[in-house]
Amino acid sequence: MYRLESKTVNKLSVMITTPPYNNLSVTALNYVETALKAGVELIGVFFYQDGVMHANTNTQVASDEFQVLSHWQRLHQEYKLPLHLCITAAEKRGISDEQSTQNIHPIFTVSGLGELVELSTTADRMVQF
Amino acid sequence: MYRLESKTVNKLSVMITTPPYNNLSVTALNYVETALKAGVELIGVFFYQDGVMHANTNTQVASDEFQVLSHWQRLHQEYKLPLHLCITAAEKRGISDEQSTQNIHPIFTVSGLGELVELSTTADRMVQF
Amino acid sequence: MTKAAVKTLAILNAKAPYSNTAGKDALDIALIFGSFEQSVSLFFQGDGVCQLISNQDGAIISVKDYLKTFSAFEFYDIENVYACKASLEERSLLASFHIKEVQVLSRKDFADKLTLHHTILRF
Amino acid sequence: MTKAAVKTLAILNAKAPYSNTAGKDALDIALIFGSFEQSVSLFFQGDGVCQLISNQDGAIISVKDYLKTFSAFEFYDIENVYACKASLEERSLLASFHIKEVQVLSRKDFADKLTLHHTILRF
Amino acid sequence: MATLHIVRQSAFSSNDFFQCLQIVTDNDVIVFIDDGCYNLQHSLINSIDTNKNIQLKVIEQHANARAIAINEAVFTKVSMGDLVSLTFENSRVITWQ
Amino acid sequence: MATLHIVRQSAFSSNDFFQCLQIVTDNDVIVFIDDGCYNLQHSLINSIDTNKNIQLKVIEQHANARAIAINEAVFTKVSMGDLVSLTFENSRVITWQ
Repeated sequence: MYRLESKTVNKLSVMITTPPYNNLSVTALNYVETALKAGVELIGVFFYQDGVMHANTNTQVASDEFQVLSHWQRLHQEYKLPLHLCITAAEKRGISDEQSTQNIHPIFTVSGLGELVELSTTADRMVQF
Repeated sequence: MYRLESKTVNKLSVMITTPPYNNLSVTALNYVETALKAGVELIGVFFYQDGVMHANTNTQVASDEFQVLSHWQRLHQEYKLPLHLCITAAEKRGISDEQSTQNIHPIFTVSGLGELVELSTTADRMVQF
Repeated sequence: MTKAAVKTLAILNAKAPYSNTAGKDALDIALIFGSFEQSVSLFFQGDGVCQLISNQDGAIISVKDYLKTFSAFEFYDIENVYACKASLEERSLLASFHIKEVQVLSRKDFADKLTLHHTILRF
Repeated sequence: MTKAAVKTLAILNAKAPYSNTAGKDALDIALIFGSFEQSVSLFFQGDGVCQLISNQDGAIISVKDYLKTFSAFEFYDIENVYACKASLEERSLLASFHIKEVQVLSRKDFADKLTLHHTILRF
Repeated sequence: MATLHIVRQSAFSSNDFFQCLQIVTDNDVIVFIDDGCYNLQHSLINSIDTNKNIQLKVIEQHANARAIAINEAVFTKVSMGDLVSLTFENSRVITWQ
Repeated sequence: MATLHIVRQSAFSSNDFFQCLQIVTDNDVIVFIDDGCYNLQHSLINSIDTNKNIQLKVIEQHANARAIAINEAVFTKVSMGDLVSLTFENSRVITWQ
């Protein structure tokens, strides 16, 4: 397995804009997991545009299809990976943190674009998927 | 305003595949309303792919933006327009008719692709948006 | 054709498999029409022709491979499967398909076959 | 540039306005960076250049016209706005823009300016 | 037996309109709507065989919103009502999106 | 100061890869992933100036899934681990999707 040689420039942040029912998201997840296993310091994943749909607890995926959310859950637990949800983008897509309709998976942190500023200024590289 | 001359070939069905936060949906809505006002017999609108997101009651739209859902509601009431939701596509996008998480607006009929067969074989024209 | 005539559906597939759900969404419609014994024809144009090519394997990239379901066309009496020759050539693709029903048509024949249908959905 | 240097963001706009939310989503990021006093530059390439053209009016098609917000760039200290000359010419578009900050750059200058930035997001 | 083609995408960004032109047949009607209006400036327009009697139309409001000039020698301005009418005046509809 | 270009779309369908090539600079790295793998067969590859020392790479699994042959004289096969590595070996990343 690949391991980073230099430890001086290895802070990474990732933006995800594609929905979970799309194979492009599997690629993004695979990239994120590979980076984590290689010892990259992944300071956070920011979910924007259709990417926010990853956080929806109401989503039903057929049991024989790729369970994207359960993989995020695993990475969140194993690596304490911060998962930031752009709440403005989420609300447009029926995802809400209001008490009556709460449907955001607890592994996600409700965030705004201010968090993106933080991620992009702190990380050495930001990669968009 | 345009009115259909011939009444012999005027059964229409429409498929909507674009999400409500996208201006392409305004075009579709505009087409549907224009057809209804012209006296076209619009036998039903079928929501498929990202189009199913029109039915989500949890969606929050800023008050100064176009309220797509309220327009569907108006057309549904004024013209008894049948609005069919592909439930398989909906479930992939966090829209569900299960009691605990019910978030489908009541103007929509929970349907499957069998309904599409009915719409396409009954209508003289099916138009995809 | 008169109003009472049997309506036929053509599905025009325009996207490559895997990266999005377009091909799968189109296939689901085709199979439903087949199971209701409604006439349905499948057309592949542009990157859509990539759905027909042999030796693909979605499992490598964790896709549940809907292309394997194409082998059920016979069971559903879906016999009309057309590929655009120009699209294949533009992509330097050999006419080696993973199902046997595929007919490769010239641009004009492809257009003529397509426009025999009443309803055309494109994915 | 060393690790401790100030990080700068470039947003590369590639889509026409209105039909989708890409332009608006990019603008929201630009304004947040501006309001946090972070350096942000805007680049327009391909159909993205259509976002800059004068005399557009989203109200005609019921879009809340985010293009009008471009006039707030000055307030947010967003001074670096670049349009790709080749993209404008390919579309037969006159360099008549609805904001005054736009600099039209040759392909090479556009690339050179873009790659001065640490982070590049494309919408 | 003509076909109504509804073109919604810019040919500068995607190849949908190119594919449409591969299929377009004598006496067909092409209506540019949404981002399809950008095609009014695209060189593919010149590739259309004028002997085929293809009608080129554009929804005026969609072009106006985008500040796209309509050359009325080539394109006919239409309304949404006209598009509804064309739906039934032609034998079938293909949406290129 | 090189840039890593991650290309995710087929140039047969969209103009993203064309736009990438407008910007690509000496010593940049282009990695084809997802539907970007279809670009291995696209004529735009031949338009890349060989004097610019542009490295062309492809994620092997993404090409294999699509039954796309890799001409190793032109393209280097890479893994997802290599893509992570390239992220830090280059100064910045642009995703063309």
